[in-house]
Amino acid sequence: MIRKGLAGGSYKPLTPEAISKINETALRIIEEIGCEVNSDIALASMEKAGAIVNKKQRRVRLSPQKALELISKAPSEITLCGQDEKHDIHLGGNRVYTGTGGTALYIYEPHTDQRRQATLDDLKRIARLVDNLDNIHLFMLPTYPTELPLEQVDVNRFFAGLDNTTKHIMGGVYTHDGVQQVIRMAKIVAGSAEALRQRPLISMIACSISPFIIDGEYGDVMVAIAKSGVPLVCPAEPLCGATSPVTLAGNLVVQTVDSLMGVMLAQAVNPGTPVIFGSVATSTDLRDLKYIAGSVEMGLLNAAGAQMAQFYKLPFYATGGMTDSKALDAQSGYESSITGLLCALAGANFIHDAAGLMEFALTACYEKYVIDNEILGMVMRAVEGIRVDDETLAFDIIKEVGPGGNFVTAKHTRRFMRQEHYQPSLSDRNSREVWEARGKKTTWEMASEKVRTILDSHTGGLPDTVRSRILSEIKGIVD
Amino acid sequence: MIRKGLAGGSYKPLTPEAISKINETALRIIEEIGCEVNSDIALASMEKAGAIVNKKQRRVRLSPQKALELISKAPSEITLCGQDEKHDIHLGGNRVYTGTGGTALYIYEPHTDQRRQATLDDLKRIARLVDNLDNIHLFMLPTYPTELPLEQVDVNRFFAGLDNTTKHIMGGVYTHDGVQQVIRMAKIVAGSAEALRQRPLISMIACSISPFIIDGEYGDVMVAIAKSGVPLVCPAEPLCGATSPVTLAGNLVVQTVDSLMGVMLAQAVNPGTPVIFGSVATSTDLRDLKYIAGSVEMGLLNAAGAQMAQFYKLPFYATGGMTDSKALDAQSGYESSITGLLCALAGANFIHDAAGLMEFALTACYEKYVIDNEILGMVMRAVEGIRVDDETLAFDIIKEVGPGGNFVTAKHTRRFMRQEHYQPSLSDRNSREVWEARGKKTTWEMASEKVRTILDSHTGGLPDTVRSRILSEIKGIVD
Amino acid sequence: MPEDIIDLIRESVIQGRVTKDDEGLDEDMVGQPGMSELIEEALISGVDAQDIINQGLTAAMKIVGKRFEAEEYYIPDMLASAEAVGVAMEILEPELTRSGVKPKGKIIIATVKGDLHDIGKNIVSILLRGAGYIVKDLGNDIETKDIVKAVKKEKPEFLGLSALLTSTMVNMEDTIKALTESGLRDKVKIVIGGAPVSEEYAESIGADGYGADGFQAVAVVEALNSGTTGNK
Amino acid sequence: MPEDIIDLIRESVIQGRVTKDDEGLDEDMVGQPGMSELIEEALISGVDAQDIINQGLTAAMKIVGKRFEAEEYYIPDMLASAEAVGVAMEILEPELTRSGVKPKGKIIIATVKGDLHDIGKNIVSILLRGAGYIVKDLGNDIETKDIVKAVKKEKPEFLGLSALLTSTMVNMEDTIKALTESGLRDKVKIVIGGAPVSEEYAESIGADGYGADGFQAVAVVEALNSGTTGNK
Repeated sequence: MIRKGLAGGSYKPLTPEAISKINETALRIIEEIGCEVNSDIALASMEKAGAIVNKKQRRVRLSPQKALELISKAPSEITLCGQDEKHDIHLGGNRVYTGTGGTALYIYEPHTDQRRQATLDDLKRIARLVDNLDNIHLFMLPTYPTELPLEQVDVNRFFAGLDNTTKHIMGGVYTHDGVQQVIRMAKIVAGSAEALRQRPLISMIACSISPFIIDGEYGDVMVAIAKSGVPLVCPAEPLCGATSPVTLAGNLVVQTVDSLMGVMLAQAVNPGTPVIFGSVATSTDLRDLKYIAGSVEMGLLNAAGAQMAQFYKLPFYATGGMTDSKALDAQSGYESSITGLLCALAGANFIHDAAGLMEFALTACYEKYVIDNEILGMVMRAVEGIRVDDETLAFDIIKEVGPGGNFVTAKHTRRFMRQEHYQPSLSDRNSREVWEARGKKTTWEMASEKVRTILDSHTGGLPDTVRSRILSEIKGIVD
Repeated sequence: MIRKGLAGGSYKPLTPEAISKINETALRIIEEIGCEVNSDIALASMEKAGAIVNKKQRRVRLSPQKALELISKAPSEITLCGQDEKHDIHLGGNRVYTGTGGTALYIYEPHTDQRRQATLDDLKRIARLVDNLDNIHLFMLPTYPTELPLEQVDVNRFFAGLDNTTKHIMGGVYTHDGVQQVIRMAKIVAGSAEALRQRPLISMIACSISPFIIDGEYGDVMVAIAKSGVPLVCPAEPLCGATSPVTLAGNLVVQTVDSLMGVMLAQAVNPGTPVIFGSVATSTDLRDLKYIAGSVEMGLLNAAGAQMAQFYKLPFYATGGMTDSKALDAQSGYESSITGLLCALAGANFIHDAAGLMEFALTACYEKYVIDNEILGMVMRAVEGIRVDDETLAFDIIKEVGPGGNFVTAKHTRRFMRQEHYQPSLSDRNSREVWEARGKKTTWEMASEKVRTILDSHTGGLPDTVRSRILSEIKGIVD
Repeated sequence: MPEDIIDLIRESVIQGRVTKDDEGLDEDMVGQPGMSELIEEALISGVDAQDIINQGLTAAMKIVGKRFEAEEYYIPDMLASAEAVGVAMEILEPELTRSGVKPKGKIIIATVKGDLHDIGKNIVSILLRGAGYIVKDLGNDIETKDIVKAVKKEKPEFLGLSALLTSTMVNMEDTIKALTESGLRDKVKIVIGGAPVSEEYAESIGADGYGADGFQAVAVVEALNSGTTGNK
Repeated sequence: MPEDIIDLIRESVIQGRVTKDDEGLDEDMVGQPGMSELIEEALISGVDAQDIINQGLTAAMKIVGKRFEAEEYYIPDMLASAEAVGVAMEILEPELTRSGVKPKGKIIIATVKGDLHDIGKNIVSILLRGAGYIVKDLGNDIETKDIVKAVKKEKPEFLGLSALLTSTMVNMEDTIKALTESGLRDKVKIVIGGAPVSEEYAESIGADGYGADGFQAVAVVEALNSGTTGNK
């Protein structure tokens, strides 16, 4: 039983008044402070769409009316398609999906307690692993192949994804040319440009820089993606006390403004283009200004971000489910589950980074994907909530059983036991005696066995004709 | 900065309609099915209070009007006092507190990866440990001294608590005589019977047996506690598919009925006596009918239970924060945090079992108390939520900093950084380099060091005069 | 034809369906013939009762057992299967008696004095019936003297005793002593179980076997019945 | 009297308060004299400037450093303290010049071409000022030729270069090459830092020192200044 796209929203960290205040403050910033746009084409697009532009300062401001008008052009529902339709994801409302994320530079290997540089081969193997983990719904390219030159990175990352899982592929992009090549590749996989428009098999991410900067290169990339019609994610990454106020409310304001800037730019370039409001907001280690990936505040910020996205009627890309631990210890368990659960209960549409990441998102780990798959299964069961109707209240069965009776033999138990209760795929529920007899395996050791089983048995890959067409038409792919 | 008694309730797993349906079904069961009461004094008290009693079947039923009338006599706010006033706990509304629980028979020692039987000395040392862990607000006696004969258990457990922590002591009781002796002891500590009534330093637990049985011995004990005026917890422990329907809604109905039975009995015996509506509801391992302590469904059941308690305007005793793992691994982290967080966000007044317990609540672990103290700190920070006002939105500071600026040097950051962000007391946020240089310690190893530091430096204990009076007046205490 | 119906009987055990109105584990089984209907039909068609038992019921229960070990099946699945077998055996009994086949054995089962919960004991009863035994369930909170009385009257091959609490466990020892005093101890094999009970305890009070769970209890009875010495 | 006011100056550093209107780390400090007020008062009372520096400012910064190491203090606390010291030094400067005390040294600091973020560099600036250096901050995204020009004009003892991205890190090497070509390399000690920079990289491009964080950067400058060889 796979749980995905279930409605969250039973948890609301922000009151309606708080949402209004954040919106008002964000609109006031967009009008009074504005954003520095260092891409000429982005600046021109915004001006053409009615923004107030100070060219010398490269500053773009918008009246609240204009801002809301541009935002309202963005679709509130977006389908991200998998090569296999069963993996389609319908973002919008308060429906919840999960996925991987990155971009990690290292791989942690728990057997040796060491980390090493991530390679293209790791990316392929992680794609195969995630293809088999049901509670991870989308494959966002999680690692950076450190052995490749920059100009080969984009095509190789997306090819690794498309060739090793039939789940939707989302990814960051590094060069303008890479964007074009990757879209060309996706068209070959989809069958045609029109087929890709109908069923977007890939989506791309281009960040703004908090506070209030659209970078020259990233701005160009954003415009290129928006023009292509491929779904675009516009995340902002404000860090409390570093690139945003240290207060959570202040951080939410900066995240809202920065992500809305991307949304508005995309609509200015190509009205109606699918764009996802995104947050990578988190706290900062104020001892050394490190990005913190496992704080409870990150969960609060991204849960509240989901409410802001629902307010603007935009699909939401949240960040949660990571840990700052360097090992697969208890900390890795509680940090990943707390942030993931908060986002999901609030109805965050797509929780990215929700699997496989450790130590400030610098490092990916095979075993952690399996562990997080279990956490996400529990989280999605929490999202599903409690069904209350005559059948589940079971008055008649209760009456039949009566005081002191039991329900083990009731047909009602057998009818509902598999659907009402999450079936663990990793957690150990054996008695200590049995657990000891089976070798005293801790969570990561059991995860390791599962990694091996999956990778040894995985089959699949792009059809031969598609594969060879890509290899002949797209340059730089390392097969 | 200690976070306790903060208002939860931002998470609502049950809709108002669902709450109504559960209430209606529960009242219908109380009227049509009723409860088997095997204590003569309890049966007589209920009959005197207006219940419909079938003496042959020992079956007690109440009309919805009568039931609600009895429930309404219970106070909706209860203060559980510590010997030190700073530890007072004000249960009611949707305010959240956490505490230990049990009753564990074993102690797990991670250094040897073995468990051993729990002794009275463990109980004392755990009390001292918890006295120093700020995010654990109440000390519920967590272990059973396996070396003592039954008749010495009650007095020794409560003495171990009162002599080693100034937090409130809650505990299960095993004999009718024990109840009397423990109350006598508490009067000596409080100073007088009246002082104990004014400031209840202890509270007691007496369970009903799901479905719908009040046991002979437990019924007698419930009546004795209710008469004494010491706060009484009436938990019910329905297990999905075993002692309740397998559906969560059906389980909630059984839990509601069984705990309300205890509440009504206490009010029948002594109207206005402080009584806490309690849930130990959870799922069952349907491979062997084991009580499961770390399932996400347990979190959902106890979060929903909090909403039912709020509906009846009764203080609530929830169960959450445990794990079924046999080691302090990732599973122990994610299970403990998921159930704890769900209960807390829903505004469960007192989350018991929230620290120190493993493997189906059979086993306590010193290191786990320290780990759970950290999880509960994060959980309470989540409960605190997001403060949204002009000061936290920080428009002026944002305007001053402007695009591309930073907030590290802003006074606003220094003013809010310690209060807006939870300060970890255990989690490792160092880079891998630093972490490796410091010895690659995993969570439990760091927790172990903290246990040693606390136990080596703990001071305190009952005043000598009180102590010697207890030792001379109360029999059977092993000092 | 006979093979087809034996296939269906096996499937009925695996799905745990007694009548055509029962749901199975798979969806959309309601309306298809269940165990009662199938056995009646098989007997009418002249299928041999021993074949039904060996190739149908016993073979199917082996599959169910394997699925349980693989954690695909839970206790309620196992119980539904055992119940279906129990119903089949009831219908087949006159036929078996007619053809001179002896039942596997009679078992008296009880939860000892002081214990109110009886889930474990009920499961064992269902599973033993599913394994082809005649089970007489005395209930729970049973006085020692009533257990002795029942053994004297029913002359069972086995006695199963269950206790849930440490405090009531002692009543098992009392029961065995009482049977010894009545001269009945040698006439019955005693198997005990329940949360606080252990292998060591069983040995210490002189029981013949111990079952850590319902399935082990059945295995122990089967072993004692075939002459081996249980799980010792 | 002088000792009392030096106590207050030390406390002002520890609390990180520049004027009487500043909050400190502890509550309810607003309204009590801050660093500016205290230094003015001390000078009027005739307290020796060198004593203020040694017994007041430097002694207090050592306490702040210890609290930072113990993780009681965070960067914003450290910065507030350093800022208070910087303000004190500014007020004391004419006095020091008058009495012939030489400043510790002049430092030019810049983030190299292509890098937009300057948090790290700003922190280093504040900390260096707090340590008593004269700091000239060129800003971020600075062309190599502008850095060379500034070194030629200002004749600093130190040059600090910062890069945040791997892709802009190469501009550090270019800057060092350009200084060598201009014959200025031997006249200035170069210390580099930033997220992608490492000890090895610093050595490979011929820098004099590397600071993993702002506090290490200051330590390296201090070491180079006192003639030891930095953190090599």
